[in-house]
Amino acid sequence: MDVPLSWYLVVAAALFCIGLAGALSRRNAIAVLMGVELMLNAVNVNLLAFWRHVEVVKATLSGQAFAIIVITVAAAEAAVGLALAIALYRTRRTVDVEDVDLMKL
Amino acid sequence: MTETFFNLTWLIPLFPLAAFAIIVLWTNRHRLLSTWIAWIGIGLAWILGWIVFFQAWGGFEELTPPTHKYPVPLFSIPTGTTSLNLGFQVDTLTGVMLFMVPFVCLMIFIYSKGYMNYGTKDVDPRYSRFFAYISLFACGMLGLVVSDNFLTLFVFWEIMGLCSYLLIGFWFDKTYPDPKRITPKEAGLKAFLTTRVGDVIMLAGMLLLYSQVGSLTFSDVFSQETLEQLAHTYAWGNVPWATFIALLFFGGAVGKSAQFPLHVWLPDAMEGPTPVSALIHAATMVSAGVYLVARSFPLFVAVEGGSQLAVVAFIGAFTAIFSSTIAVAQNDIKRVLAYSTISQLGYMIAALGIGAYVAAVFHLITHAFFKALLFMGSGSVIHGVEHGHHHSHHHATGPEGHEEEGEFDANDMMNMGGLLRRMPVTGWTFIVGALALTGIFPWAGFWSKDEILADAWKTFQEGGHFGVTANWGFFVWLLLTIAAFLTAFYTGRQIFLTFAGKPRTAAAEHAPESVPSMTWPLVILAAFATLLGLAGTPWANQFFEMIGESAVILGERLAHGEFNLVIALVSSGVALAGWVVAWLIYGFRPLTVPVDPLRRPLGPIYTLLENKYYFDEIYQAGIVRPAIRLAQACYTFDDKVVIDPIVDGVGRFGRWLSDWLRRAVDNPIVDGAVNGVGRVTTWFGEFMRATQTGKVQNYLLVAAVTVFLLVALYVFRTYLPDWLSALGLG
Amino acid sequence: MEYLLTLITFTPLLGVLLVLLVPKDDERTIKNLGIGISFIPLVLATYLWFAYDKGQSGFQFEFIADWIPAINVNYHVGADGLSVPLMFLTALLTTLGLIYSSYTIKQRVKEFFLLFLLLEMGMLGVFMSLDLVLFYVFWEVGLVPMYLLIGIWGQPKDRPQYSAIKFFLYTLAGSVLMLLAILGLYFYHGTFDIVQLSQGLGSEGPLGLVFGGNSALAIAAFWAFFIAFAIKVPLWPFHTWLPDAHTAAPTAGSVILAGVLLKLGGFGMLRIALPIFPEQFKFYCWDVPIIPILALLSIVYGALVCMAQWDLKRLIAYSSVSHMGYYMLGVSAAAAGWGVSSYSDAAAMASNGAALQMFNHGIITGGLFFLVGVIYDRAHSRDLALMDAEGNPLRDKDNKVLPAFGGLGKMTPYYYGIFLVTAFASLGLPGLAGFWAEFFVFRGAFEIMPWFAAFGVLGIIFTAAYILWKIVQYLFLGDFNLERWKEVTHDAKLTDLMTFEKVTMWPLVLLMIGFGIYPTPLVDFFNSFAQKLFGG
Amino acid sequence: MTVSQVVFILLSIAALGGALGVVFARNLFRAALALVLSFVGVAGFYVLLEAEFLAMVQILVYVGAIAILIIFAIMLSRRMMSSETQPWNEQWVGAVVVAAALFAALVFILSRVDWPATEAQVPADSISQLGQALVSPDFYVLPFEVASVLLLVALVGAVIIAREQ
Repeated sequence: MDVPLSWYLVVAAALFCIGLAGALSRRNAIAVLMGVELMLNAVNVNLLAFWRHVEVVKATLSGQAFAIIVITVAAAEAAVGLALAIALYRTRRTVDVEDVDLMKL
Repeated sequence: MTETFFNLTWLIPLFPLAAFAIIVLWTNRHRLLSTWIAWIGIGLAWILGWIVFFQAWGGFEELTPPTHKYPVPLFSIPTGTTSLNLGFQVDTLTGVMLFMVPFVCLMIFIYSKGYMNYGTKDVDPRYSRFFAYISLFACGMLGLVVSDNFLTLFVFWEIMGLCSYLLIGFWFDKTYPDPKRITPKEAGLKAFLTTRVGDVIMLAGMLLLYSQVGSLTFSDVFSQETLEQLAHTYAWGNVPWATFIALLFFGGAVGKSAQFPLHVWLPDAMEGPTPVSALIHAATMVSAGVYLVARSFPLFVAVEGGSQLAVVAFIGAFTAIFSSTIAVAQNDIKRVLAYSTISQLGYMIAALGIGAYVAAVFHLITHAFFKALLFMGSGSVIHGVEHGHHHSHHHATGPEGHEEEGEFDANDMMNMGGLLRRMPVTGWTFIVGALALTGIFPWAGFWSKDEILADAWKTFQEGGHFGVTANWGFFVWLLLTIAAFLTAFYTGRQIFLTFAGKPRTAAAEHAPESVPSMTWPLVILAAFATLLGLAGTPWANQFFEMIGESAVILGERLAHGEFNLVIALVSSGVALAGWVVAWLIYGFRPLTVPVDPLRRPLGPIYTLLENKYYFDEIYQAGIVRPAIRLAQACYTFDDKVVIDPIVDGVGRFGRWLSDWLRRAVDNPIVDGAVNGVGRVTTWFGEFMRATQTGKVQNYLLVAAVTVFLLVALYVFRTYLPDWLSALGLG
Repeated sequence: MEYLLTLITFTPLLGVLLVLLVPKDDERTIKNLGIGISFIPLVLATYLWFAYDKGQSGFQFEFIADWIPAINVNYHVGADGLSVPLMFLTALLTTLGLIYSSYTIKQRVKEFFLLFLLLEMGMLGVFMSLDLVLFYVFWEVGLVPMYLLIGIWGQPKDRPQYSAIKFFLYTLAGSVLMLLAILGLYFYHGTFDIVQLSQGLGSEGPLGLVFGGNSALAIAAFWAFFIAFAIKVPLWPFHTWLPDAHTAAPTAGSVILAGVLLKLGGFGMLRIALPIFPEQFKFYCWDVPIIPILALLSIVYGALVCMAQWDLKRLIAYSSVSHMGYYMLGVSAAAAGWGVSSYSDAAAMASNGAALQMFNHGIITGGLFFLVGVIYDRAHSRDLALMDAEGNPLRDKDNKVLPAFGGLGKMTPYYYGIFLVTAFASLGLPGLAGFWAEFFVFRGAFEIMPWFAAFGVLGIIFTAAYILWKIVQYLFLGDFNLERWKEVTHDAKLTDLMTFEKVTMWPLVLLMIGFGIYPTPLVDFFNSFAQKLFGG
Repeated sequence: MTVSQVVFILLSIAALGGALGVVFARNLFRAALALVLSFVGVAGFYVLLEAEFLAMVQILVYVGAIAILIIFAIMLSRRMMSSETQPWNEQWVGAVVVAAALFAALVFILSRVDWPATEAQVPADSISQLGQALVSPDFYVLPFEVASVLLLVALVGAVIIAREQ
């Protein structure tokens, strides 16, 4: 293989950390959600890179299958998250997560 | 003659049973319909019963074995590898019972319509139910006589007990102002429990018999081999099983036939409606005990000279005389008859005790007719007096109308007198019954009673059968003859107090004759009481011909006294003497005040007799109250003193232990540590509270930091040695 | 077919789940659903009754599947002549109880129906279990709902919490003993299978003697089982939880308690204690007759205590002690006759009688508790007499006890009639179901242990005394006194049986009369079971 | 430097650049567009890794569905797009520091491991194998089914949450 495994891992780590930074620092709920999507993508890159470089010898497909499951979860999460955001917006006219601290009584 | 109808015998008890079910479930509200259903039920039973009787009279020539005819199993119950077969049978004993029972029942059913005031404003509120109960009772009695085994016999026996309970307590809401007087509900209870004592003894005997023989069917139990075996195996010591079991069975008979010492329930059973007294407590149910002894007679005589016959003879003869003495001092017209019944049952039992099987059964049949007649006559009298009382009460203008309602006792003979003029049919039929009862020639009682006395005398003269010693014969003869005198005396007293002289109260003055549905049965029964004896005259003893056959198993040993003119004359003379004495005391100078002329001369003896030898009081103090006290003690033991307190104590100990553990171990040591942790936690929590902003990204940051720290920790753990060594510190 | 038993047992669980889904304010739906679901096991149990082949003595409808293979626990179920009638009884009483409760339970309806169905599952499960662990699990499953039924729906004045705790702890104490014995059996023989254990423990059996002939262990395990079951039966002196639990429980709870829960103990005796430990059981019934003595004490003492009761429900509770004493006497006689070929029929009859007593006591005493519920619902009082503050009856100037009711026979004839049938069935009147049980128990006992039987029959007299004297006379006989009724019940209305009460009682009454006249179908079941144990 | 490596570097720039755009764009709509860019870059990685099916799924689901969904959401709540307020919260410094530190630590670890390299070829029918594995009882049918249930629940949940009361 031309591209070594470590390259993928480094890029994935970078993607993950950027996503993390976004999720932690954006005020907008939808932006937070986008950060989370980035993190999930990083995970998928890892899964497939390991599949291609390690698992393919065994001729099984766990990495791919896992990735599909992760995509599914991501889709579900996005759907629910966006629904929450819209519901939030409708009731409170804001999507700023800073303003949402109902958990603190 | 074909025996087709024998196969239908089992239907006989089902007709009244069906009547019972129909009345209880559907026609309870409709009085006339209920009456007719009950009549049809018993009527069909009567027709079929008489057909079977006449067929049985015709004989069973072609059937073997000769004693227990036509046993037909109806169903069986599995018992391990074997099974218990239950069915019905017909033999001549069954036959004669089927002659008597449904017919007397029918008469009483018809009588009941009038007695329960059908069609008047006084009609009993539970009228239909009364007919249901007596139908069920008829089912019980008929089932009893067609049973081919002791188990169904016992089942029907107990069903009769139930009916007796229900019917004695029929007016269960009745109360009396005198707290000492027994109420119907108490009388019912007393009857059921007293007979239950006998029943349990009988049940024990039956179970022992079953254990020994492996069957309860008569034909199995009374086979020659079985009887031999029972006579020669021993329950313990030298008591053979046959003797022991026979005595236990006799216990049942004592309870049901109200023999001493379980006689106390029968007089109080007179609290029930009079047709009930006639039906259950004179004609049929009480004779079931005698029937039981007659039925299991082979068992009683299986052991030659055993003590069982002596016990039977003694109890019977003693009861006969014992209860007739009590009857002398009773004022309640029905109670006199009740004691008379006990006494007559004693005759039958005593006859069985000396082996006079045929005479006992014959007396059972004749007695049923004339005692039913007497009871129904007394019912008619009471009914009349009650109506007279109401009449005089409502229309009276004079001071005699001011008797307290409820205080007046229509059963009391002291309140009667001169009723023959007011109620001629009742009066004359009653007198016919009385003549039959006292054994005056040629009424039925003469023939049957005379046969018993003759058999007893013959036993004395020639030695008894079945090992009965001659002296027992004399003992029985003597006691029964004295009892015959007393019978005539108290019966005469009853007649004179009730029917002779002048009315002693306004009620008796206005007593009307009863309605035809009540008087016609009286007339019919009077005819039977007159003529039935002719079936068993010494010259043409049809009865012996028939019954004797049913006891062929007893072989040549069956006692049959020939007619003994001397004995007949003696007993007739004694009976006439009784009548004469009664006339002298009560008839010659009719009473004007309600005080018995014998009270003063007899003094304490009269009081003793009036109080029935204080048996009720003795049982109350000796058995009932100790039982209740024992029950109370057991409950106290259970709930207050021992068992439950122990349980609670264990529980309390558990709680105390846990409490102690809490105080001594938990609080200072474990709890101390826990509290310490708790305080630290509180402090830490106060601190951490500041971090709880409620903003999700803050939490997320903490999580990210944590992840970083974990990764860093891994890095340091893995590579710190390398770094140190690289720095030259390793 | 092999799933039939599983289906019967777990249908109530389905009912529990469905009831859970219904909002709790929708009481009508909950009631209909609960009753409707409870009909399914009833119909299936009736089918089982007719589908069961009484000619065979082995287990039928048997089903076995792995459950916890690591320790050899199996889901092993099966029905034989002993369990089929009891399963029917359970299903019947549950349905009747639910019908009755749907009219009388006013608060927390959802929880009540839910717990009741759960209870049914536990009881049915015990009867079908052929594996000790399964048996134990179902045994305990029944415990909690009953505890809650007593505790929550009990009448405040009857100390429901105390009674419930007492019931729970008492039974649990027995259960712990049983669990230890079950583990002991497992560690020694390596199996929890009741069939294997009970077949194998004769000297020729594949498993050899129980505990390999170690008598100390065997005796300890036997007593552990025996006490666990004796508490449930209940046998004197382990009975004092019963009156309290019965008194406090709601009507349907009392019915199930008397009708089925007591039978669990009795069932255990015949399913486990006797077949697995026959030698030990026989030893304590014959050589050292402790068990028959306890049975006699239960009979006579229970009946005597009844006579001293003034609380109707408590009285009937104690009558259960007495009646189950007959059961125990039958089992002791059967155990004493075990292994003696000349007693094989007598032992079978005693065992038949004991099993009949279980079934009959279920329908009769169950019926009596329904009937007590009827009067309690109207009068809100169960005292037979007017009571003073210390709980002693008041007496009038003639020293006669003042009855609190009386005369109901006149006012409520329908109720009186039904009650009378049930009461006479209870006192063992021939022609009604109760008689046959007593007859066969005493038949077996008179052959095997005549002296015990002779003392036992005394109980019959006392039974008649307390039922007729205490119950029937104080409730129904005498004149109706309207003033006193108003005083006792605070102006409650007196009505005769209502339709739902008739619907509840008639099946039981029909069974009492039917099996009283023709007991053979029922005895056939028990006899097929007895043949297996005692058959020659 | 092979062609693949060059392509990889270009894709990395696209993916990471897009990611940075997501984090740092003031305008939310632009952030969403940057997210699309990043997703496409990741899909390119999949092609490089010879997981063509996953690449297609990535494009379809992420770009075609999720990104579009996000854009819809942004447009539904129009005020979100206005950027008069600060788009980052007050802990953004901490967030960046933690992210950077985590990245450093991860890279450090990655650098210390001798990663395996394989010359094995991806089987030609890997897509059909994947399809069979997903529905085979021996492999992933249970997770597959659970995932579908999850999707259903999410669908229902999203509808209920977002619905007008």
